[in-house]
Amino acid sequence: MTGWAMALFQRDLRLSVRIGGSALVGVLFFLAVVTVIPFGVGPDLNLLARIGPAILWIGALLATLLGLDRLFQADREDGTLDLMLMAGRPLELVILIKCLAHWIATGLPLVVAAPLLAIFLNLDPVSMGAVTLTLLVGTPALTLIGAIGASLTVSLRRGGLLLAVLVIPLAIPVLIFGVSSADAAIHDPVPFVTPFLILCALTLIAAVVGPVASAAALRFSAD
Amino acid sequence: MRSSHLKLIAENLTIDRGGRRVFQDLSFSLSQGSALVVTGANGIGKSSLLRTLAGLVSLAAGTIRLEGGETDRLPQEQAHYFGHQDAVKPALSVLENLRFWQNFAAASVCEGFTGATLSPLLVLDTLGIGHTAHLPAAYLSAGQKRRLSLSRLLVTPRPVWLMDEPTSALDKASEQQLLGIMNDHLASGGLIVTATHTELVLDRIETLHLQAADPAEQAPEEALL
Amino acid sequence: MELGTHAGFIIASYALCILTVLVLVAWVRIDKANQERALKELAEQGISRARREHESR
Amino acid sequence: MAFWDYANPTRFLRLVQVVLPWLIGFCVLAFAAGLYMAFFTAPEDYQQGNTVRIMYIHVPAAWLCMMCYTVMSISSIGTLVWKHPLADVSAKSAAPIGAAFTFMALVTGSLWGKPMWGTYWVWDARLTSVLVLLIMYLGLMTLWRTMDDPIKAGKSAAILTLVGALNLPIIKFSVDWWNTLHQPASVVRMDGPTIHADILWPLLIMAVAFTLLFFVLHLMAMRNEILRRRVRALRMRAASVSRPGTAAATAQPAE
Repeated sequence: MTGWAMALFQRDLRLSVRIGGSALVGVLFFLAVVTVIPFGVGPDLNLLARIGPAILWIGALLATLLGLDRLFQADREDGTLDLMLMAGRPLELVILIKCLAHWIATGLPLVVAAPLLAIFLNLDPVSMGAVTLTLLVGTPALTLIGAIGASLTVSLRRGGLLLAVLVIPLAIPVLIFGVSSADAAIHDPVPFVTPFLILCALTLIAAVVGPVASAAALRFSAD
Repeated sequence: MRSSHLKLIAENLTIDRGGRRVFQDLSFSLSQGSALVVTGANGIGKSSLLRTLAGLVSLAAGTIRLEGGETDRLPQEQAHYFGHQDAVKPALSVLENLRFWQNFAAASVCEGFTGATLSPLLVLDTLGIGHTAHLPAAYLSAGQKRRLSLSRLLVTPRPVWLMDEPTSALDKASEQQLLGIMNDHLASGGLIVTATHTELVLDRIETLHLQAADPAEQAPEEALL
Repeated sequence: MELGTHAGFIIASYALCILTVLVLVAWVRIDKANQERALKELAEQGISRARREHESR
Repeated sequence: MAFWDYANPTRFLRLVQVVLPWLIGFCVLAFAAGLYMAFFTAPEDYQQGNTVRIMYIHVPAAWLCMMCYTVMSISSIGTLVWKHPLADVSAKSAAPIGAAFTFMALVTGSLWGKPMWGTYWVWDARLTSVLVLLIMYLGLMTLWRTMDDPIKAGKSAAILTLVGALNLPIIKFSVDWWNTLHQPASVVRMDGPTIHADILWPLLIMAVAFTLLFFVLHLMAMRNEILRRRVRALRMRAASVSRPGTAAATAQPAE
């Protein structure tokens, strides 16, 4: 990594660690979602084990969406975004690095927390590992897709809800293949590798489409 | 007189914002070592002009180029924008704020411009906020934040400075210091475009007065759609 | 004609489609009336684009 | 160059004035023929009975909700690449129409499904994809509504439309995959293996009628949008105190 990229990465990571402990809030929200589900569907452990991967994925999706609206907004409000546009660095890369830092600060803690929460859902060790692995591969895609929504709603004062509405349809494929591959590892006859590789491909696609689209949106937003 | 390599040239700039024409067919050229002071009534488009030069507002028509600058960089990537917002992160220390901008913004050196890369600590000392270097920027006063934002211009050399109301939130002494810094920049071969209400005593000044047009000529077809 | 045991579903689908189309048509027409009224009001205030258009064409 | 001439808003309005009556006429004719054939000449399906008649509105509606998105995607390219205001107008006014047709496809699909599947909604791959499409339409409409500046809103919506266009095949593929994993085997497929000509003709004519209806509504909505922007610009001019400046650079060499 060249110097500027490292500087940006460190700055974003520092900011998210120092401001409000966004990682902690995300994990708490994740915990809250997972806790609420049994109250809805009943404490049937077999049922919970069956839908466990889905619950964890939906929890992770919601927790990721929750923190995304500040991804560019904070920088826009204090004028930093204007200067970033003029910095002479490729904006797509800037966004990719910001997403990476954001994922490490908010997405990775979710992945780390997932095995623990899987215990509540009566998942066996194999599925626990499978869910965690799919989350590790899939949550970056959620952040990258979410970056598009974040840059589109950057100028809106209350863009958080709209962001979720815009991003969720785009995130459906990630959710489908994330849950499918986790399920495949547990009971279905489908091999684990097939959906898992598609999930990896989706993340790679998101790593291209996300930064390109949100760079375009951010350039227009400076107007 | 210095040999003028660098020249900021704006031709027929036309800007629409929110479906309204802000100004049209504005042209000027500014050569090395001089400052362009943009004056005019409130809301006439001074800030818009600076943001356009900074590449932040898209042009409806016209071109901006920096003659003699780096050919593979856009004009705005060789410019510093010093606007109303300080771009200071309260959660980072003063030094961290400044170091980030030094590392992040690409320096631009071109022939005839001798602006140097100064060390962050030195710059903070010069601007009188050296003692705050390791404090979180949240503790700075408005004037100190302004100075921290200004120090960003000194740690990364770029020939063009775009300054929107640079003296706001500064006291008399700091204002004098700011003028000194601006004059140094001009002396080292830089260019300054600034919008201001107050009289600025700079070495070589050209003025650009923005004036309301005759209402009959305004807002062409396209702007109305 | 005879629509058979599921007549209700068939009629309901067609009715809902017709209703949706009618809503669209109503939206388009009401919107047009609104915009034209606004333009007229502006013209009465002496703000219109008509003058310039005649000049330019 | 003719295309660009019509892309001028004023000329476009004049063109609409000329074309619209014809389009409406053809549209009415096509609907009359299509509906007559759908109800009186088309045979009952040996399996589905008369409910097959819902197909004559369901399939065209489903076709249109895809076509409408295609129109919006092309318009979005127009907005982003050629920066033409009419492209943006076209995309914006197509969204509610697309949403309406998507809604129609969903409603007729579920009304068709009730006698077939015994339930109004199944998470069938196609119905699910169409539902996702509806959410995308509504999201786009909301995005347009929440931004005051139509130019900026247009650019943002154009980016989202194009990202959606890239994503739609992926969504379709994922939903299909997901559906094969979970699908109960007993679901009756909506399309028969071969379509008889007696069914095909009314279907095609209805598709043409729906397409014409879309263009009629789209042109009318575009006209409204152009008027709305004129009203906006004129109101802004009425409100503006400061006039646009023509600047004169007066160089005063100091020293």
